[in-house]
Amino acid sequence: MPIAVVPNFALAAPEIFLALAAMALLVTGAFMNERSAARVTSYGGVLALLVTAGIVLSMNKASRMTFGETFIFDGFAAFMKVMILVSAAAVVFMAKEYLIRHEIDRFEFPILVMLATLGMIMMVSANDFIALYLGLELQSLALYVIASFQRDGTRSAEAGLKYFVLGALASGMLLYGMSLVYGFAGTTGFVPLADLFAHGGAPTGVIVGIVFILAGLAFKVSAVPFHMWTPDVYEGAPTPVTALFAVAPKIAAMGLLIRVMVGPFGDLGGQWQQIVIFISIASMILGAVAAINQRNIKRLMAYSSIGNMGYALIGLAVAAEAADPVIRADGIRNMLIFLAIYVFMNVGTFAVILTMRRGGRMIEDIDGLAGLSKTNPLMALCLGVFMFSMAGIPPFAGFLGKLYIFQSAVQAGLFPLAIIGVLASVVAAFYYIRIVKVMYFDAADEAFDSPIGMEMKSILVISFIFVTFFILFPVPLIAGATRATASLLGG
Amino acid sequence: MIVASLAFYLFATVLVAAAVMVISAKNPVHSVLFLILAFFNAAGLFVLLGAEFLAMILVVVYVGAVAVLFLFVVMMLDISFTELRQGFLQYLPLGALVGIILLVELVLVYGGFAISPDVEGRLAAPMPTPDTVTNTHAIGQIIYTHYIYFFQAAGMILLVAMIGAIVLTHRSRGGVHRQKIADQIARRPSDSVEIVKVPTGRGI
Amino acid sequence: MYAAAVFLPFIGFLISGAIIFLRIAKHAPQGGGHGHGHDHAHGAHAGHGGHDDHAAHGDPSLDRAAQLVTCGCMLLAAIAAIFAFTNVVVNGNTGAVEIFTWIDSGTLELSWALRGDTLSLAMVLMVTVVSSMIHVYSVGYMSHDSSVPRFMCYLSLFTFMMLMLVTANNLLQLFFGWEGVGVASYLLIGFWFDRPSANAAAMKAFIVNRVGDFGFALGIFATYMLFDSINFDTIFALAPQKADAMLHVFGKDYHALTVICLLLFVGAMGKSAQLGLHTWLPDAMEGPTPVSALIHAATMVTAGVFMVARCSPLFEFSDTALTVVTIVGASTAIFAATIGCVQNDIKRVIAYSTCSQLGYMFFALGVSAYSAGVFHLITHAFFKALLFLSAGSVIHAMSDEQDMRKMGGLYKLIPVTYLMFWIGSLALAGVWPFAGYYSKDMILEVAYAAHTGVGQYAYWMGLTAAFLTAFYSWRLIIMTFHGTSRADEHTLAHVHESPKVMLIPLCVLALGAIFVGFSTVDYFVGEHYEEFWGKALFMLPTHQALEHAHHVPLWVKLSPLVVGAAGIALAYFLYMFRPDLPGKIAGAFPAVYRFLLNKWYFDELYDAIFVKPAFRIGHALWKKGDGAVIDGLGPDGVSYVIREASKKAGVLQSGYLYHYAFAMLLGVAGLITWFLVAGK
Amino acid sequence: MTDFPWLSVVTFLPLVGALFILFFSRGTAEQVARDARAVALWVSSITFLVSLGLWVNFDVRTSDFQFVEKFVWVPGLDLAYHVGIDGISLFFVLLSTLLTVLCILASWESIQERVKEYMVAFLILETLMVGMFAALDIVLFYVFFEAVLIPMYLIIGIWGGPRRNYAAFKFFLYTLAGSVLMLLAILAMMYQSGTSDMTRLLTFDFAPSLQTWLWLAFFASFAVKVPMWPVHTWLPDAHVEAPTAGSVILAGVLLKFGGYGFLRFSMPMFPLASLEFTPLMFTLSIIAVIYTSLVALAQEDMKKLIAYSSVAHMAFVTLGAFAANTQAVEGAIAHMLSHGFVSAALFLVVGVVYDRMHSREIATYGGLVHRMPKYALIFMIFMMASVGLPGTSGFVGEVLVLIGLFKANSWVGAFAATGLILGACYMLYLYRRVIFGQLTKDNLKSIGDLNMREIAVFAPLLLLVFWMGIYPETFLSAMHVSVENLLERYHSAIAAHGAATAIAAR
Amino acid sequence: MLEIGLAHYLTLAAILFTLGVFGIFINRKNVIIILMSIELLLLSVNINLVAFSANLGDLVGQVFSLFILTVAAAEAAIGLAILVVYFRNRGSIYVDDINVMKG
Repeated sequence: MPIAVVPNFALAAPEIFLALAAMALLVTGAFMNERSAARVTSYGGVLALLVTAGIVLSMNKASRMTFGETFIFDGFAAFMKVMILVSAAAVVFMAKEYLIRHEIDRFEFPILVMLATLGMIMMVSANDFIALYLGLELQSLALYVIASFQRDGTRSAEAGLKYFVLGALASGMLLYGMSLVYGFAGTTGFVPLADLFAHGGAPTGVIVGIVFILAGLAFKVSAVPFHMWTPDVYEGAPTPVTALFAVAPKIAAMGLLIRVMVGPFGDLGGQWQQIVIFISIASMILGAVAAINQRNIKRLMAYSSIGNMGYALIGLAVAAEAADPVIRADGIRNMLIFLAIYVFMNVGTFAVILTMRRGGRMIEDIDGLAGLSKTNPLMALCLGVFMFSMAGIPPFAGFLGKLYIFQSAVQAGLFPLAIIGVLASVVAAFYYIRIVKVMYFDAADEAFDSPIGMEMKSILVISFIFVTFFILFPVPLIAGATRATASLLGG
Repeated sequence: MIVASLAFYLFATVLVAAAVMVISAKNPVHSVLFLILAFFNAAGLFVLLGAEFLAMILVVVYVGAVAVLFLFVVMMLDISFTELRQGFLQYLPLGALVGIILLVELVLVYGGFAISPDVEGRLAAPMPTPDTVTNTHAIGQIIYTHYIYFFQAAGMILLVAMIGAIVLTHRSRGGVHRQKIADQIARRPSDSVEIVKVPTGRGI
Repeated sequence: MYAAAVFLPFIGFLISGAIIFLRIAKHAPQGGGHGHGHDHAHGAHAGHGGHDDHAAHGDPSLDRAAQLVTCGCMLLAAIAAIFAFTNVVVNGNTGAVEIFTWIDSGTLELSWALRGDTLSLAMVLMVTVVSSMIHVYSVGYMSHDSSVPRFMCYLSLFTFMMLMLVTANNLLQLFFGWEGVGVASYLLIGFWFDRPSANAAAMKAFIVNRVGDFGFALGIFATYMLFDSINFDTIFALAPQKADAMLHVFGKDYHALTVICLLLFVGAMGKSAQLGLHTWLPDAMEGPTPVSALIHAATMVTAGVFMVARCSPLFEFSDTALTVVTIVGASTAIFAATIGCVQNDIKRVIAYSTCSQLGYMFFALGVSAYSAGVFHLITHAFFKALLFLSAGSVIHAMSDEQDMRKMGGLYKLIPVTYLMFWIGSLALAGVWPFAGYYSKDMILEVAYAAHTGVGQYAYWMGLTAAFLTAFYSWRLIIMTFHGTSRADEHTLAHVHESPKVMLIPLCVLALGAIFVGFSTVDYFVGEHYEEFWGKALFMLPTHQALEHAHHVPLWVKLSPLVVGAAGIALAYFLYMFRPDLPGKIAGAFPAVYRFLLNKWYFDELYDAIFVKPAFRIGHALWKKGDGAVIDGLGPDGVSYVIREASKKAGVLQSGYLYHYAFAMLLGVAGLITWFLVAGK
Repeated sequence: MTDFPWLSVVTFLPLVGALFILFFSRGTAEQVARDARAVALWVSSITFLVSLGLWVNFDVRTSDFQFVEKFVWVPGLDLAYHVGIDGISLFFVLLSTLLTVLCILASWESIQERVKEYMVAFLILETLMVGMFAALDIVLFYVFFEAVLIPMYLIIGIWGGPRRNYAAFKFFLYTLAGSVLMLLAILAMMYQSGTSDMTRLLTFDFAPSLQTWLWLAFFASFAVKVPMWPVHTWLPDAHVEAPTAGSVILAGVLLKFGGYGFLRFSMPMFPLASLEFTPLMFTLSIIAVIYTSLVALAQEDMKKLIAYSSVAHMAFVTLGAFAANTQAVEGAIAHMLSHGFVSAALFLVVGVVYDRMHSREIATYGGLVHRMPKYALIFMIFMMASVGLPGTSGFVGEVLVLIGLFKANSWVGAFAATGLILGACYMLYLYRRVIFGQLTKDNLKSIGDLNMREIAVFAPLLLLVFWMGIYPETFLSAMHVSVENLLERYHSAIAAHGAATAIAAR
Repeated sequence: MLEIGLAHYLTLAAILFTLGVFGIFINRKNVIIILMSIELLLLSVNINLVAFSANLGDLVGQVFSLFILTVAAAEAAIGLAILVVYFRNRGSIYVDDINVMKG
């Protein structure tokens, strides 16, 4: 084998920068006094994440590979990376106040988030199973740690433990699937795999491998039946961590899922489409139904994200239908739009959840929101808008997200999926508007602690503006998603 | 050939038996010891397959570090093993059924094993002949060049593991006096010395 | 002139309506208790109606103003009507007045317009004259009531609606008036809204009428379906062409005009209280007596007769419809008369009498003698209004007592009223030369002269009814005015003759009851028939009953008189000379007596098959249908199922690691199995 | 003046007002409430006046959409902000703007809590309602159609009665469930036709088999909105719990969404399916007429009774629409307008006594005429209009529908006409129990009659009820051409299909 | 039978994999055993990969396996750390006790 030429490191510039920044902050944090270290790494982390996003944006979005075709950078990767980085930055930004109040404002937190984020952006650039696995594990290991970050809390530790055990099991399945694919195809690279399956046929072993891989990745996006960890971990983890769970890893895992399924296995769409349809339907239904009984808002958001991932998977199911390339492309594009909107709604919602504090204690009970419309009308308005948006009621952004997703389903002729999807969204609307009910209809409870931190306010305002006015200016996002899709499919 | 086959069966049998014992032993210390046994046998299989480097790593890293870590934690946690409850058999039938179905399916898949055509052309790192290059050498040759990206990524993973372990388990114990160099250097007279003007005749 | 006759009452209505609100404004309620003029006495005065002396609560000057305005408008209208009548009928001008477009949708083009033919104008004349008399009478009758303007206002409204009805130029405008008088009648029956019975009667009147209107409306729709128009001119002109047309309705082809006429006739039955839909009329006597006179004797109830006459160009082409009309009319005539013989309420007797007389009119129409029917309509208006108003005078005198069993011996105390009663009863019984004689005689003759089976049926029924009519009329007179008084002393002490403002209208109507008959008989049914009616009524040349009526055997001509006299004689015998007998007879045939006294149990029957089930079904549909079934299977059921599923999902989410891991294993195993078994 | 963006101004002026209230009201709670009321009244009044400009400038001779404005909005999906009105939608826009003014006036005193939010909700609601009727882009339509749920949900839930939660949820989820299916159908239509422009969709011929599905999906949405039996049960609950003005808007405008939808979408876009499903529509509507009338008879709650009567009345609309002839369709529109006046007025009538006694139980009342003669009169008039008395608006719509319906199917016409009887039964029964009788209940003895503000609320409705009853041409003339155009499209599509299948059969 | 082919190794790996999964959900006793089961899972994957690697004559499998070993070590470290944290909070590592959160 030839000695590899020096790889093009420039394509991995965001990863390299983020890794270096993380290590630099780690060193800084280790040598500063504890109090200020946390603040420095926090702001430094936000800055580093945003700078990384800036680097991503500034790069040439043409599809290029490096490190022996194991790493790819294209418009799709850029789109996903920006979403991941920005949402992670938002979470770190919001987390500070919470961490201080709970006396877990240790400087390692932002660094772990950065490393997790590093794993995520590596995931979406992965072009080889090994790269995929390493990115995934980097992300997962960091997340296991921050899930149990509140180490004095039983719940947090339990969340970490559950997440860890089940995550490891999922990794095992994923690896087993990869080993099968490797064994039957003789390679782990996505490019040669895509070549191999270009004619559509594949040995049974590969298909079983794909099933295992899907199962492993479905765990990461918390799709039914691999979702079981989600509610418990969401509830147990410290709230900023939950916020992170709800956004960045989901985007990364979805990105990975798209990358893997439409990349090497794109031409086997007919084989795995059924599976995606199944987990999509199961997720939508379970996400809608199981949330109804929840009293804890974090658990509720867990089920909500399960349901939303179900909707997003519709896009993947559509992408599997290779008959019409335009519809296929639309499927992925609409999924990206959906995910972007999902991120904004979730970040905003968690910003509100993070302010639910009364007498210094966090309130997680939904009934704790009672009468928020009187005690804090603007926050109630924001949360109300987010809830209506999540329920898919126009004119909020969530409606357009659902509109696009269902448009794809209808175009691809996946009517059962579409019908179950819309009906599940009606059921889900119940618990979203129940929150509105609690805020607006119920008698006022005590007011939440104030003032609210500047961080929370700014995040809240930004998400509110996005969710409310997106319908007026949807074009930039749509155009971006279109370019990302084109670059993914165009090669 | 016979020897190799016999060795395989020996290793495989012990491996499976050890694995069964790992998950069924009542005493976790025994489980760890069985795990170590399993690793040794797996290492033996690796040798049979010509992956000497991995076999060695398995013994050195796994048995030497990971398994011992397990043992260490088991001991540290100081669990009274007699109290451990037995719920083992309750879900066994259903679990076993599903497990066996899965197993049968997997084995069936292997029955249809066929390496896809033109595999040669796709191999990213064809194995050099052992005559010229040893297994360890071959791995070393690509891991630092071709797979530099993976190698670095693995480094980051280990870094996370390190940070994680420290973050989670490290505690600064109260009552232990330590030097805090940064604090000591940063100390100023005004922090510790208070000048009090005592009016005459009144005392403090 | 014509328009003035129609719209003057409307102006009266508007002004008096404004006066009501002036009064309310003046007596704006202050605190509880007696606020404004609508307050009625409680307790002792409950149910006292028109005579409770609460004038103090009214405002005399405003009351006076309302009375003046409405009466003035009515009298002017009556005068205008006379001129209009002369102008059209005598001078032969066309009186039609087009006002403005009403509804224009596709081929359905309707206008507000006044029809100017003899039928309309005769009706306008009759309505305005009778109504103006009743307005004047009401000034006296309602003088002690606390809401005089409201009463006058309603009366004017009613009159206007009635005029709209009779002047309609298309079926829908007719329907406008038709429903309009229904509402006015509803308001007037329920005028004393304190009384539960009055409210119930008002509602009943409206709803039973609506049942009739249902048929009427379907008739209109069928007409439109057949003719593509519901303007009278158009449909009457087209009717002969469509004489044999079939209409596809209710899943089959039927003879078009029969369907239309039968449906329209259902409406007429409702409004004119014909057998089956008559139940509201006796109850309607809950209204003040002038109302009974105006609406439930003279005008509104005859609208059905008018309508059938108006639609004679349609009915003529449907023998079936005419047969039905005859049978229903004849049956009603006898049926109502039987009940009239046993009733004890003075107004109810007259009400059943009205019902019976309407039956006469209908069977006259049924044998194609439209003019005879209309003739009886006009004469009946006068004498029945007279009777009602006289009864009102009696009631007025008796301090609101209506039960004849508590009267008696009044003739000396209120002689004018007594006289009026005689005149009215003579006219009703068809005694020569009173108005009723001419019309009723004519009707019986045409029925006989129709020479058909139903005609004979109608004739004999009519004859029997005539006997009964005479009987109950004199039963009424004798029980009320003769014998010893059965009233309590307090009441008796207050008995007094009515004031002039009430007596003068009585006299005017009495003149009508005497003279209208023989002065107009030639025009209505006699030799001037053709020139008088012009094209307003239509008869097929083959329908010759009217012509033949003039040539019936003498016994037929005389028989009404004979049976009338017999009825009077029997009444005298039973009530004057042997007052013990009626009770004995009733005791001898208790079943018959109860059957008659309870009005053939129609109310009970309807209550059992319509009213009660409707409420029961409504309640069941609400609680069981909506509540249990629809909500149970629908939203509530679904939400229950989802909530239960949610609980189940919560149970599955057990918190145990091994369950979660097992779920994942199941997932993978399931997906692989699915793939291996079905996926290929 | 044709360049003036009439429709956009009418649509968004209230929204501007809402934002103004939201951001510029300062001071004590009382001041804020006062300002909010004043601003809301002014804005809605001006909006109403501007909307009258639509009518004045409306050209009754053309069936084209007028006052059209179009801006591309999402190029990828080919969505546009595209609005315009024709003879069918014109009056619904006016109805919305009028009723909003009245609602604000009617809530002047009865709403004392969270006045600011209340007024904002109503103004936003007005924007959405007008936008819905004016939308010419099917997705834009859906946006407005669905967004209405939000303010209405809040109005019921915040200012509603004791069971408001149940009612608000039922309303929200029921209607949402219906409309999401419509959303799928809309997407399918866009995919089939490649456009979301309604002017083009109106002439696009969908494949017959597809039409069936699309029709059913739209039916799911509109049937719930109308509401048709058996998906009507949200309505009584929503009406009962909503505040007066909420019921007014709900009955006056929101129910019309369904009827309007049938006329605007189902009939012209899926004519074959409409024909195919006409028996279904007839059956359900007839059941509704009889069933809900009987249920209304058994009610003990005034609002519930009127709510059930609304179901029965709206069944006339669906009957009229699907009878598919000029009289019936014009009657359906006229009936919707009339119902908009009358049911709105009846809810206001209930609101008047509710404001005073805080009870909607019929048994609480009785003999009100003694203390409230003006009220009794107004109640009487609207009751009679509801019953369909000739000379009132109720009659015109009803009779036109029935006359057309009878022509289309006499059995259906006859059954529908039973509504004449049943309607009279429950309304008179209600009136009798509330207004007539002796005033025996002590707490009623000091009840006050209508004040000037209340009279001002009723006056325009009274005027309209009689105007439309006596000279309905004002309204009918504007819709003639559009209705003819609709029916032309409907019948020609059916005829063309008939011809095509006939050829195929040969 | 005596000829040891790829299938033998793969079957062995499948058995190990199944045992690993079994160990996770059949175990009621002790979380540590679950962690060890995870090691068994990864071992089975390694056997798979090495067997494939040998069979294909491709080093990638072994490299992959190497990284898996690395990650597995890191994973074990973190897993044990979390376990220690958990134990400190609850004083127990019974699997049945880990269900504070559910529903």
